[in-house]
Amino acid sequence: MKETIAIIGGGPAGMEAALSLAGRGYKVYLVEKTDALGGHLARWDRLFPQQDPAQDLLNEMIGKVREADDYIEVIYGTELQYVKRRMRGLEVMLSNQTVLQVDAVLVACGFDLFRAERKEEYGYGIYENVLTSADLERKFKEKKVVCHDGRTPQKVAFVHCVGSRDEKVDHTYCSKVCCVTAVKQACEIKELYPEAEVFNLYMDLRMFDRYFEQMYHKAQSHFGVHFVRGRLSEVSETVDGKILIKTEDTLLGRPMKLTVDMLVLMVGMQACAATAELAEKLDLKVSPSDHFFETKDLFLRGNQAHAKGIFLAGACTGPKSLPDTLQDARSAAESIHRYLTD
Amino acid sequence: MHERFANAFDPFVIPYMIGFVFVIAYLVVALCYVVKQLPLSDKKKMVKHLFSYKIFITVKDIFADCLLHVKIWKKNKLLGYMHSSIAFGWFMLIVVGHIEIFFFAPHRVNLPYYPIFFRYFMMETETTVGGSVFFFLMDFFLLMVLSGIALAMIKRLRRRFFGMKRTTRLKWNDRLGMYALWCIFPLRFLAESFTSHISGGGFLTRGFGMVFDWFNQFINNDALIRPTWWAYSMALMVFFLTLPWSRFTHILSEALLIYMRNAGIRETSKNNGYASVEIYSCSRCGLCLDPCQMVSGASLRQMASVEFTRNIRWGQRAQALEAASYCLMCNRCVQACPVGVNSVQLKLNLKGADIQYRYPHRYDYVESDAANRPLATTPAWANILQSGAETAAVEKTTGDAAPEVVYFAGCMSHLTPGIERSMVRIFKAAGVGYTFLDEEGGICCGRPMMLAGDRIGGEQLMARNTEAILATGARTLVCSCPICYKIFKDTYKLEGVRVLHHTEYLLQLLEAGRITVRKGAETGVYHDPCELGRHAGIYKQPRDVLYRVLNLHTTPYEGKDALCCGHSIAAEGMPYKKRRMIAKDALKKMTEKPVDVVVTACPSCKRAFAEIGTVGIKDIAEIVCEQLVLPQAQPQK
Amino acid sequence: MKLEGKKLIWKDYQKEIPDDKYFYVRSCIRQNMFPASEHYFLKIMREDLGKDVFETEHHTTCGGIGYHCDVIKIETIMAIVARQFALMTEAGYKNYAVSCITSFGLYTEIIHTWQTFPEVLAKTRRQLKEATGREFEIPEHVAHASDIIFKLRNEIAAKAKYKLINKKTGEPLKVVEHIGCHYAKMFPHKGVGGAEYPYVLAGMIEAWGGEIVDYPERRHCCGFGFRQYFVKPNRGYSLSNTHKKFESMEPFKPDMIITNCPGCPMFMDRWQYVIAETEGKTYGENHHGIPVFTYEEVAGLVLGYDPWDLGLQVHQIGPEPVLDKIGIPYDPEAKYKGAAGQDIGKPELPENICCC
Amino acid sequence: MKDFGFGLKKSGVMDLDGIDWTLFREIAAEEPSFMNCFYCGTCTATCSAGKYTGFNLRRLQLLVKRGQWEEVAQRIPECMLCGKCQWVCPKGVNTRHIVMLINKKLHARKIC
Amino acid sequence: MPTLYERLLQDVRFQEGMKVCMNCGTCTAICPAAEFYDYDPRKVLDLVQRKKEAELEALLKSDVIWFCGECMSCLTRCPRNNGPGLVIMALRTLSQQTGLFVHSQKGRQQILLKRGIGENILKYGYCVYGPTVMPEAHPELGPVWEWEHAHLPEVFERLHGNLDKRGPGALRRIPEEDLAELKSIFDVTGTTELFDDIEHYSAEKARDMGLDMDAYIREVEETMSR
Repeated sequence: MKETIAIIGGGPAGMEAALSLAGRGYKVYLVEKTDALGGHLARWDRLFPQQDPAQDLLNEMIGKVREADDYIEVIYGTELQYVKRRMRGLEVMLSNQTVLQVDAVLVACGFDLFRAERKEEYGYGIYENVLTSADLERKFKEKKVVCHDGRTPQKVAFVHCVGSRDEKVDHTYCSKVCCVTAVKQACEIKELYPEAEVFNLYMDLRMFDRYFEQMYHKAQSHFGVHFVRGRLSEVSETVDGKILIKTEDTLLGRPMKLTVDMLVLMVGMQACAATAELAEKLDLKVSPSDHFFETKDLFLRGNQAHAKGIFLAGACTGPKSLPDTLQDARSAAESIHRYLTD
Repeated sequence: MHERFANAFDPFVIPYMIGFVFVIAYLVVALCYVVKQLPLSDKKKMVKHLFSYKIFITVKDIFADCLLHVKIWKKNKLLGYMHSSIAFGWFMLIVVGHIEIFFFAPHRVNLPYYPIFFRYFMMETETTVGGSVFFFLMDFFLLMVLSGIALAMIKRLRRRFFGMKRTTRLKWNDRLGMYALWCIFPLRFLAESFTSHISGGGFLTRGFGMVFDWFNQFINNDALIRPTWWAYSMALMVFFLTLPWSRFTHILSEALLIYMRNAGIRETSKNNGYASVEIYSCSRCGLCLDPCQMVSGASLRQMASVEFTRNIRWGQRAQALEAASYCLMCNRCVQACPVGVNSVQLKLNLKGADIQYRYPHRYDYVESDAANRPLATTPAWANILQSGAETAAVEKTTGDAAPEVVYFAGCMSHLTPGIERSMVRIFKAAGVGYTFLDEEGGICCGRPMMLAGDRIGGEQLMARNTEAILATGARTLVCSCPICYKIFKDTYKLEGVRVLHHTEYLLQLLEAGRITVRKGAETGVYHDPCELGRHAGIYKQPRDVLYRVLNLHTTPYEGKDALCCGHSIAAEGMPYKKRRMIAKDALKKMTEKPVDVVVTACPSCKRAFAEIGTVGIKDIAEIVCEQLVLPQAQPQK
Repeated sequence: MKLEGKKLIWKDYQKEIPDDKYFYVRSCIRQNMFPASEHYFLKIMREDLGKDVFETEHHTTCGGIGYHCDVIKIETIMAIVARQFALMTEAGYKNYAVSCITSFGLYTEIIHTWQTFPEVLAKTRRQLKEATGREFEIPEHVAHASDIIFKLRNEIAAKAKYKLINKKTGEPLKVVEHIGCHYAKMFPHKGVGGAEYPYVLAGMIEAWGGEIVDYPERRHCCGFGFRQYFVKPNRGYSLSNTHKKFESMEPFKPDMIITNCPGCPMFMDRWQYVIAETEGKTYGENHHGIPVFTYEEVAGLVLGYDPWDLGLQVHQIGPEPVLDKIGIPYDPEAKYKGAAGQDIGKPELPENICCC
Repeated sequence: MKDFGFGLKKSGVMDLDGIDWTLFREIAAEEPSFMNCFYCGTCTATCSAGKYTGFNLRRLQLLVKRGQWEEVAQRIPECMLCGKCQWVCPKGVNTRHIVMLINKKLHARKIC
Repeated sequence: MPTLYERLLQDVRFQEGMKVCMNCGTCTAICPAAEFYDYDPRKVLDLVQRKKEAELEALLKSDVIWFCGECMSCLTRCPRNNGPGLVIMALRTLSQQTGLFVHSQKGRQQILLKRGIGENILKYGYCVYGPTVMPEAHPELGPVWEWEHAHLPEVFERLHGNLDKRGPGALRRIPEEDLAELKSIFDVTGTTELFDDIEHYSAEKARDMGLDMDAYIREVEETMSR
């Protein structure tokens, strides 16, 4: 057996990195704090841009991890306690008192979804028909997309940039995936309820990746989704439990109000709760501007942490789409391989 | 020859007579209907024409076009033969049949069915020379018609045999008429053959009749005679009864169309009177299909003119409107039409009738001080933005002396600044005093509005431009956009102002020696813009210019056969993807033999082809400008 | 609606409010329009709750209305505010109680500016010294008077004679709260419960037995708009904004409105009258309006003070329907009498709205 | 009713709840490219009429989609149908046809 | 001579209120003025951040800056921590100092506010002073105010006020020495100068319009706003 690596986080990044390293013959401990692999992916229904079922991807990945059990050992329900530097490599102590002697640590702890309650004026947690994108995804998964009182939604609005690009919540960055997710979910609502009027409230549509712009085009021309350029300013509840929203249609320069049956907040990504703690334990740097981990640089050392032997992959270094996360994980594996073979 | 029956009647003539009376009645009603719709002046022309010597020309034209189908012959010999064999053959059967009556049964001349069923009612008692001649003639023309019918059947099955890529698709009414037509003459042939042992007959009928006689000796049964005559009569009836609703109406209306056209009647802005005769004159021959680039380049078969006339005839207004909104109005179909149906005008008229928005156009903003008006969004904001807009005010160079030329680049040319810049450089090189009327953006010439069917709006714009052009005092108007050129030349009333497209003007400058050019090494082909070529007849001048500046090659798609770039301003309803397909297809055809550059003379064509990006595209002005020999450069030579 | 969600948010906006020893400053508009409210604030604080609230005749307007009408410079307003603080410092107080919301907003804004830009504070100190010879300390706590009543709401509830409950049905009264814009919109953490779901009045209503109505335009300005009201041709703005709020609350059928701002109770009261007289529309039951109260008036009512002592007669919209619902006794004859019970005439009755 | 010298003002807020959504869908049915617009404004930038007036095709298309026909009715007659916008549109929107259809709908529904 | 933008930058309210605007429109969405006027705070910020002198001048001359009601609702919502309301206040002050306010009908109203609210402060120590709130000028205050105004001393006595008397209490007479301090503050901090500016430019405008000051005031008072 070659060298040993501990991976913190059993989401898509952690699994993909583990598979890449296992493929190169390394021994991998995959440390997952919950009882299951998959991270946020396990809670998603379909994936942009081509509506692939998330479950299929997850099953394939978990299946591969199981197949590679000679190389990958998954440790569930455990978190990292501390790390000590040894003469050669690192000693990792886990919360279940297991001690791992490893040669490198890959942090793939991912992201947390923005807590929509923090945008008080959007009324999440107060008005029943205000959901987050994750809530809606769960409804899609459960195949039960209805309002709080069981009615079929006739009007649905999606709000982009919730908890992103917002100094009031100290998230000044773009979460990258919300725009395309909003367009995806808007199309899915129209597929489900063709008669429904669907509105997307955006500031900029960041359709940056392959097939994204086509999705947007289809949402407009095929599904007839309304796109309103304006940031949601306020949400309130009408006497019959509907949601009244106020925004400016900035392309017209006119304030606008609209009552919807369901309001979906596209919650962005934020550094996961464990970031600060992990940073302290592993001697990592956190960006003061977005609170994600810093990498050595953004180009050739995009997976290297500032501490020796520690690597970073996935959305713990900033918002990433799933394809980007998987690529980043593979690139992290390559970085580790180079580090161990140099 | 003797009559077989004293009462000269058999019940099977009834179907025929029903059809015959019906057609005559229809003819009278339709004629009255058409004439009623005509303006008084046109009615007068119709009457006057009947008594003028020109009526002979009309008769000749009708003979040539309706019977001999000379125009189709010119385009396609086989197709020409097919049409003329049926039409002319049938006509001759009728003529010779009547003469025959005069010879053998003059007292039956007043029975309209008699010549049709002549062979049934008469029996040959002795063989005469006269009789044989008639037998021969009748059989000859019958054979002619039958050969035409046979070709028609083949055409339906294998159109490639006729060199046609496409032919019309028929609806049930057309099919019914067509099948009836197809049946008439074979049935007549059979009926006459079966009867020939009584009536006698020529080489065809008697010949086949003898074969039948041979069969008859075994079964000794004449039972087939009357049923075939019945069938013949029925076929005629069906054909006649369906005539007003089938494409064969054109047999009648085409003659009327020729008469009216020769009487000097033309399309008006409404689709009635003359236009309805045109619509009924469309024989759905399908000759307009192949030239139509919507069909060939963009698979928009349902938009072809032949379908349009059909839709409009059958009151399918929505489809007709859609077709009109797709049509490029390149005039290729009009040119191909053997009947001379101006479907482009019909489409324009339909658009005009549809627009009818008595919606007030508001062009007061184009009044004289327009250029100094602020950009306004909403009232309160206007004040703020005013400050920025003031600096954009236009300084008009209406100096003391009137300029020689007023240059109107046109809206589209503003999107191809290379054309404008070249023209300005050429004016300067030639020492022409000019004023650039729409340098800072002008008022639209009004043709796009006209092509959208909105005459009132177009006229308002024209009035504004007329005023502005005349105000310059220039005696020559040069425009760079053929769309503008067409309307400036044909519709504007610009007293004392010569209207030239820059192709014409460049040639004049060259011929007058005011500019000198050198011939470059580039090879090129010239693309005739529809508006400049087919619509305005400017073919020669651009070529005369281009010979001097490059190695001009030719393609089969030139002059009247030039292709459209697909981006006609008229086709407001055609999706962009389709336009692009047409442009791509046209460019591909023009550059089958590779050249360095495709030269055109229209900003729209230039942009359309430039977007395809497979070959260099230049405007004639640009290429002339590139090859200008400037005075200071000459001494070095 | 989920109240737990709001409670979660309220937790984030806890404001430290001292419960005693205040230096009190009055509001221009309230002195004119609701003099009894300010009187009862002091009376309830001093007599019912036994607190020390000091007032001096030497304090003046803060100039806030002039400032928001843009005719007073920011340097001036800072100096006037500094002068008020100097009076407080001189009187030996550190807690500052403000009657007016515009003032309260100004005080928080100015203190914030002084903290952000120390050079501005220095300049103000210099200018105040030059102009008046006074020196000042920034108060340790600035509380709006409604903050203090909020803080003491349960003590008031304990002494209450009446509850905000419909005597007949036993249902809590439906109360619309209206918070002055400058209370928390500029500095959400300076207001109890924040800017989006302020708790300051909701807490009082809750404690006194009523039920808060959350209607779509709840957070919006009454439409005062300073220059938009004071200049007559602009008043349509003011009227229209109040109209919008009433149209929005109408389907919720509120029994009364409680406010903590000087102008809002006046506008929400008077614009109902104007809407009735111009549009013929009334928002209460039986052609009545919806009565609008200050928080002191509501506190006084639950504590059992006489409605006419509390000054409810100077509202254009008659308070009687609410008094009847709660079961507070009142003498209709005494409504417009003078202090000694003498007749001083009475206002005419409007045409389209029932005001008694 | 009494005159106070001032009165209620008309709200400028677009209330999308009272919108007849069928109207713009009709246009979209006749000219599908209507739905392609992503409001980049190239049409407005090049517009011949926009040089002299507030005519703004991007805005008008959006107003139609928001059901705000009043302003549309006021502005649409200023278009000269010259077609420059159609040339510069990156989404292949048949702008001239849309202007014509808007006119037609305005007329048909008597919103003028 | 500093540019208009440089002068704006000196105002702390501008520094607080104008960071970088991303044109999201949250301010306009809930702006009471945007609903009832042809007004859009987003556009104001966007225009100001372009820093074009000519546009700024036009803005200061226009009605646009006078529509805001200074409710400051915009501050709560801005995701970039801007304060359009604060920017407006800075613009208004500058418009008055430069005399550009008299170019707009709404701006000209400042003379009324200066003579009313502004002078009240110096005269009475209150922004608003009941006895001067005439029912004819304020019909909306209704019959109750008419009655109240006609019987102010009695009503104030009934409502525990202290109208025009010494000592603390509602609408007391503020001692002369305190009013003198206010005047001194006005002098030292520049509001006296601002008052003079407003009077001066208004008088100039009145001359331009060929009106005497009383007629000018009437004209300003009576012109209905858009």
